[in-house]
Amino acid sequence: MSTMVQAIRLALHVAEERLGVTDIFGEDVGPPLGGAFTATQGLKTTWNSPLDERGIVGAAIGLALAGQRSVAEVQFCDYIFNSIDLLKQGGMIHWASNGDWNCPMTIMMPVGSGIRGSIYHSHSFDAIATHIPGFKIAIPSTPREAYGLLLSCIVDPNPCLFLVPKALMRVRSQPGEEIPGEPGDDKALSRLIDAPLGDRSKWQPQWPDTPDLFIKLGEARTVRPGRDLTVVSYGRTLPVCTRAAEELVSEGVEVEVIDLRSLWPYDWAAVKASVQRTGRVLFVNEDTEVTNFGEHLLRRTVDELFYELLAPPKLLAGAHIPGIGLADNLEMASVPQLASIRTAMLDLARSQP
Amino acid sequence: MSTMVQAIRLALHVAEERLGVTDIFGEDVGPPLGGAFTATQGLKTTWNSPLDERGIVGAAIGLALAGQRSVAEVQFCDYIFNSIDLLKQGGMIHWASNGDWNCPMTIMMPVGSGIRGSIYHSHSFDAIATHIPGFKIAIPSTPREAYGLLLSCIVDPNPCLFLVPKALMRVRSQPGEEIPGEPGDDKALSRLIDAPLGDRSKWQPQWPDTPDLFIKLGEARTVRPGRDLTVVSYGRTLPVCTRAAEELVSEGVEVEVIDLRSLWPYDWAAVKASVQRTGRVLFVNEDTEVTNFGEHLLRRTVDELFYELLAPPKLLAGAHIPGIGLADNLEMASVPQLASIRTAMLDLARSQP
Amino acid sequence: MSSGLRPVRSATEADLSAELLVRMHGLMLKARLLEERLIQMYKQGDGYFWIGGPGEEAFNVPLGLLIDKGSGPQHDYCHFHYRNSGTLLAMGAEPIDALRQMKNTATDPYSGGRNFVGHYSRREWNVVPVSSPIEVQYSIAPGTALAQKRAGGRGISIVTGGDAGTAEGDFATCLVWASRPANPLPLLIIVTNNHYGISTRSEGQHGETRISDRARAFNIESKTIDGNDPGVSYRELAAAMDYVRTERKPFMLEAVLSRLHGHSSASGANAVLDEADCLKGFERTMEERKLMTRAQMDTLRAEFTLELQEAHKKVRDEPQPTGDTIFDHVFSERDLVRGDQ
Amino acid sequence: MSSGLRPVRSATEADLSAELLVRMHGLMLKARLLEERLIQMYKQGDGYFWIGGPGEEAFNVPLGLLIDKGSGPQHDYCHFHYRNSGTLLAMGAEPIDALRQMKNTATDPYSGGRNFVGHYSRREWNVVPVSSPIEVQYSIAPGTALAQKRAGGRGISIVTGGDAGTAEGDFATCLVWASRPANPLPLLIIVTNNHYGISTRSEGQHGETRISDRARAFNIESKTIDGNDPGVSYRELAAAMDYVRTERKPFMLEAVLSRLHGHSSASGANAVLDEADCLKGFERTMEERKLMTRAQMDTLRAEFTLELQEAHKKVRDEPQPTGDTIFDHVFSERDLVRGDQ
Ligand SMILES: Cc1ncc(C[n+]2csc(CCOP(=O)(O)OP(=O)(O)O)c2C)c(N)n1
Ligand SMILES: Cc1ncc(C[n+]2csc(CCOP(=O)(O)OP(=O)(O)O)c2C)c(N)n1
Ligand SMILES: [Mg+2]
Ligand SMILES: [Mg+2]
Repeated sequence: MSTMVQAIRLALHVAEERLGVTDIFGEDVGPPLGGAFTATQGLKTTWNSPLDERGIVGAAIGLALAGQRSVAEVQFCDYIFNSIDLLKQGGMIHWASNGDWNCPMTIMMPVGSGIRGSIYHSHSFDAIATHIPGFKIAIPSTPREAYGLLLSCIVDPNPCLFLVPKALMRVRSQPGEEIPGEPGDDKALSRLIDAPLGDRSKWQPQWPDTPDLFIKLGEARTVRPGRDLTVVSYGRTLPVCTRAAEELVSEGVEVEVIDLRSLWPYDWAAVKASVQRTGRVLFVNEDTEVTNFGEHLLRRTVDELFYELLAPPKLLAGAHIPGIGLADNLEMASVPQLASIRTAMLDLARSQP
Repeated sequence: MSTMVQAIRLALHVAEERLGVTDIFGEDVGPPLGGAFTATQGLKTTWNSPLDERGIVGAAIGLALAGQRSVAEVQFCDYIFNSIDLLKQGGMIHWASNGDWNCPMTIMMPVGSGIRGSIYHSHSFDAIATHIPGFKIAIPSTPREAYGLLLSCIVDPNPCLFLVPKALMRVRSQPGEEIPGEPGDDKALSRLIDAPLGDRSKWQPQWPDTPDLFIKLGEARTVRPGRDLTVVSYGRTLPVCTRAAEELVSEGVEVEVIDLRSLWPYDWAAVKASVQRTGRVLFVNEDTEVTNFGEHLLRRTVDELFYELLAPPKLLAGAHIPGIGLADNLEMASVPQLASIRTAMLDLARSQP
Repeated sequence: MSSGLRPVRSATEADLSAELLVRMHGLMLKARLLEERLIQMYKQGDGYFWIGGPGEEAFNVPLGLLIDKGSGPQHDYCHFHYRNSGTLLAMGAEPIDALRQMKNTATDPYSGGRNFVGHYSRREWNVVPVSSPIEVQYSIAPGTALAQKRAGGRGISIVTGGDAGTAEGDFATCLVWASRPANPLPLLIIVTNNHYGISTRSEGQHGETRISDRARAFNIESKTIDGNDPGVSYRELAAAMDYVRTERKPFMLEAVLSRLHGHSSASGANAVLDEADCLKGFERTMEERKLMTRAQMDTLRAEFTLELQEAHKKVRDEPQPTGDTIFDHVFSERDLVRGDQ
Repeated sequence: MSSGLRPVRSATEADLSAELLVRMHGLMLKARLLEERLIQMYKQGDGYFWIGGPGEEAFNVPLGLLIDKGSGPQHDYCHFHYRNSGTLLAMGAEPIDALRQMKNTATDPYSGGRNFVGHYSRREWNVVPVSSPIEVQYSIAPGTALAQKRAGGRGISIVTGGDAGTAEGDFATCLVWASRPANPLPLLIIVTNNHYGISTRSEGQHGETRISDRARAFNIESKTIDGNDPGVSYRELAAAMDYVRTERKPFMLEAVLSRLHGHSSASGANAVLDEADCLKGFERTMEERKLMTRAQMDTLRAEFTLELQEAHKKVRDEPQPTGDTIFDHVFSERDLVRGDQ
């Protein structure tokens, strides 16, 4: 069963072999390292860029203008805040040229907390990303979805952001959620596509034959059904929500968990239908909570479903502080965790006017 | 009666004379131009910087660390998107050093639409600004408030963003809202402090004696009272909301208009008290509407006042598109205008379950 | 065969044919008149904002003539800034289209009335959309050059911008990325140095003796030239382009030139009298060298003026874009990589 | 009196006293042992992440010794990156405080357990908070230098960072702002060149012959030195600082040196064997020049090791910050400009 990082690697292999990707690049993306999280090991079109995020985003735009499909990595989303203007630029090329030019590129970046990344390796990017018009934005929560969403980003004729939750990079597929064609045995897959420690100059990966599996941008996934409460999440917090939902079964609460997985476009139909059934909705993400994308979803809920709500819709998100402190206690208190999610769910499920 | 741009100049004069400001700088801020909008003419501590927003924000942080009070201008907020990382840095210095260092600086920038600024001179900055923890953020809607809010930003021991609505720069004070000490006659003030056209090398401004008037950050202003509907706005859209409210009197609708004027901290007590009275609230701003600060205010409203609301709270904001097109029709359709605001007010005031 | 870091040799003055000089003169004159017409439109309320390149014709016209115009990596990619109207004209653009953008009509082929004048964009000619935030084109240009390096052939990327803007990090990014030893890029890096950024003189802000020295630090061949002389500009651009096309390596060219109507309409757009006027100078030369008479030039001027006047009239009646189009083209359904058109 | 662009002259080797060399050795040894202890803490689970400067002691220790430590513009401002532990030690920092930051205890004086190890911050010594996003210190340093230029005196600003990071626009920003003819700044711009950015070798990415050539383009005096030699480092730093203090102009120093435990714990933090070890080299020299015996050095090593071991034990028992403190210090009430403390 692949990890998310292996799934990304498999997708990138398919993309460079069959989908026309010409460049997979960024800081330490090429040999010898193959990416800070090993996501780009063994691929044939990878190369190391200068240490310059503006140059990385700029080159990706330029490649797109020249009709090349590229996947550019920014090593952590925390480092892209010097290039928001260039993202805005990428997002407006089609519109500003009144439809003449396209800017098809995929920018991939690890996001979020969960690896004790301290102040500046724990940021989320969903709030700023969704505030930049013209981008499609995906964020997987399982290896298979990483595979399918990344392929969809790559073939999309528009600029895409592919956000990878750092905390989920090493999480493995669940049975039934494999990528078709991957060897069932973890060790077997590792032997095929993980670079050895030490000297890698002679190593060649052996790629299993995996298909062009596209997960459509704009379609959510209902992870578990439930009648009492809708929970909409994505990224690191998604599996935590699922776990909390499972725990609440014993309390007699049935929570429906939706993985949004595509933040733009997003699957409003799925969210709406669920909220109409449950009358209660909790949005969960780990970006800081002021001017947060969950607030957009909540606003839309209120806008369209106000009179169908049985309780005020809620957002559970990160504390509005400048970063996440390194010490365990600090990280735990800064972003939603199992306990706080569970409590928020229970409170909302049981809240009465 | 001063215009907003003159009010800012008066405040900067007070600040460099009496409040310890050592540097007022940015692109074209010093002689001969004195600012793209003339806000920095005739001041003694102004200087022209290189054309480099990262350098401007960086130098402001450095000056703050060295215990200097500076006001740095970014010529249009549209140009600061290459420096969001540095803003984040400024916003976290106190927190990251566990309270050891401070970063007292004021970054001033024109924001918003209304001058046919086309795609890239019409952006708003309230969404991104409020998503950066550690900053205080002010946005005036009258000359007097520009004066008082700017002085408060300058003496604040924290980093502040002072956002100036471009559309209101030339708008004059209303009677009763003058800055104490300013000459009542527009021409007289202009003769004193507006640089002449042509050669200015020998010109010296004559500053009227205006006081240290501080408008506290975090206090809203109720522009007009009303029992039927609360409207919360700021910047360019604020006076448009007021006008719309006045027009609705004839329709028998009494709208309470609140000028938030300080976005962080913001005056939740004032908003809450008003919404508790009216049961209906419309948030109006001109930033793009997805992941918008108005959505935060709306979320908080739903969070705390759900059961007191008589109708779903609403947001009226800018269209979620990459920029504002130059042609008049395009600008009018992209951001809230009198007609759309009036309609939104009326609909909300009259909406029934 | 590659000749390594051989110095770039430009042609001598004698190598430029009379025919070419006459052609350049015509384009320079037309470019100037176009800008003057645009300024007039602004002053008459037929547009909200003017920015453009009067004073840069002696450099921009040769640039346009030398560009290998077309679509895709075998042709040149153009990453321009807002003063390149003369270049577009020399490439064959219709002046009326600039007027359309000035008046933000729905017929404006560059942005459909969305963007400021001078913000060209034309995919069939590899002219990528001009950005108002300055200098970002320097971060983007290495991307198209990368594609061209891989494609082989003689296509190059060309990026232009002003002197003050080189203080932005993007300019350094361009130098770094163009000169990577792992993959040097066929990129012609141009800076038009008019010694001003809006109101700010370069002398207080720029410690470099020449901006082109910055390229030298990266071992990028570079040169500073008199951009007010169309002969010099043509020859130096031709030599620089030949180097970049052949060697598949970057070259930086700094052209010192004039700004004849100030920064933009924001600073009044009035004629400046204390800067050298390349058109006047060139017309003197043309007369002296007996390549054209004053009368011929006057006739030409009258012709172009009329043409632009007609165009102005025509554009006045063209429709504005409607408000309901603001959501058009936020996303594309068309896959250009796959070959959709 | 100012001597303009006079070349910076460093002292000769003979000018360094035996006492200074012994002192430098002690600090270099202690700095190395401190890093080794921090790595051990990481490997034992007493910390989540390690990054630091083993291999840079020959440069960082002299730097710390030469800094004019104190608070306010009359003293030096330090804009460091994450490899400056040796510098802090030489300035007088207690090693145990680095261990506290490693273990993110509430007692960590630099960040209260919030930031990674090596992210120093100390207002009483003008050490501004180290940033994880690299290079931003180069955009910030001109600000403190500006205040110092105005204040007069001999205080300067010092900024350090790595070779790969010079590809960020911030490095260019620093050169531009430091060399503005309107106001050149007393700024010592240091780059420690270990030829790597994480796993990426500089040779494929950097077209400059020397990084210090980039300063030359701005007419900033600059030099590239052997940062593995503490004598050279001391003398060149002293000369460069003297120039900056006296002339109130920028100077750029590039120090070529080693990275002895890879990039950070993210790359394993294991000892690298194929790079020159400045401490070993210096110990050989000290023996050869009979300034210290092997036995003396061994004793010193044992002493320091014990001290650090004790400190490690102590830190293990110190409290962690509690979750309810996350909102502390988002905003300050204290006005340092006015004189609050
Ligand atoms: C990122 C950015 N910052 C600031 C501006 C405002 N601005 C527009 S043009 C200009 C001056 C540019 O000077 P230079 O680069 O020398 O080009 P020139 O206009 O002289 O040709 C400035 C400051 C901008 N458009 N973009
Ligand atoms: C803005 C930013 N981009 C990327 C990184 C990730 N990163 C941390 S250190 C590093 C390499 C730095 O190399 P260099 O500047 O040579 O310094 P060295 O570590 O070699 O001393 C990278 C890429 C970062 N911290 N900040
Ligand atoms: Mg210029
Ligand atoms: Mg390095």
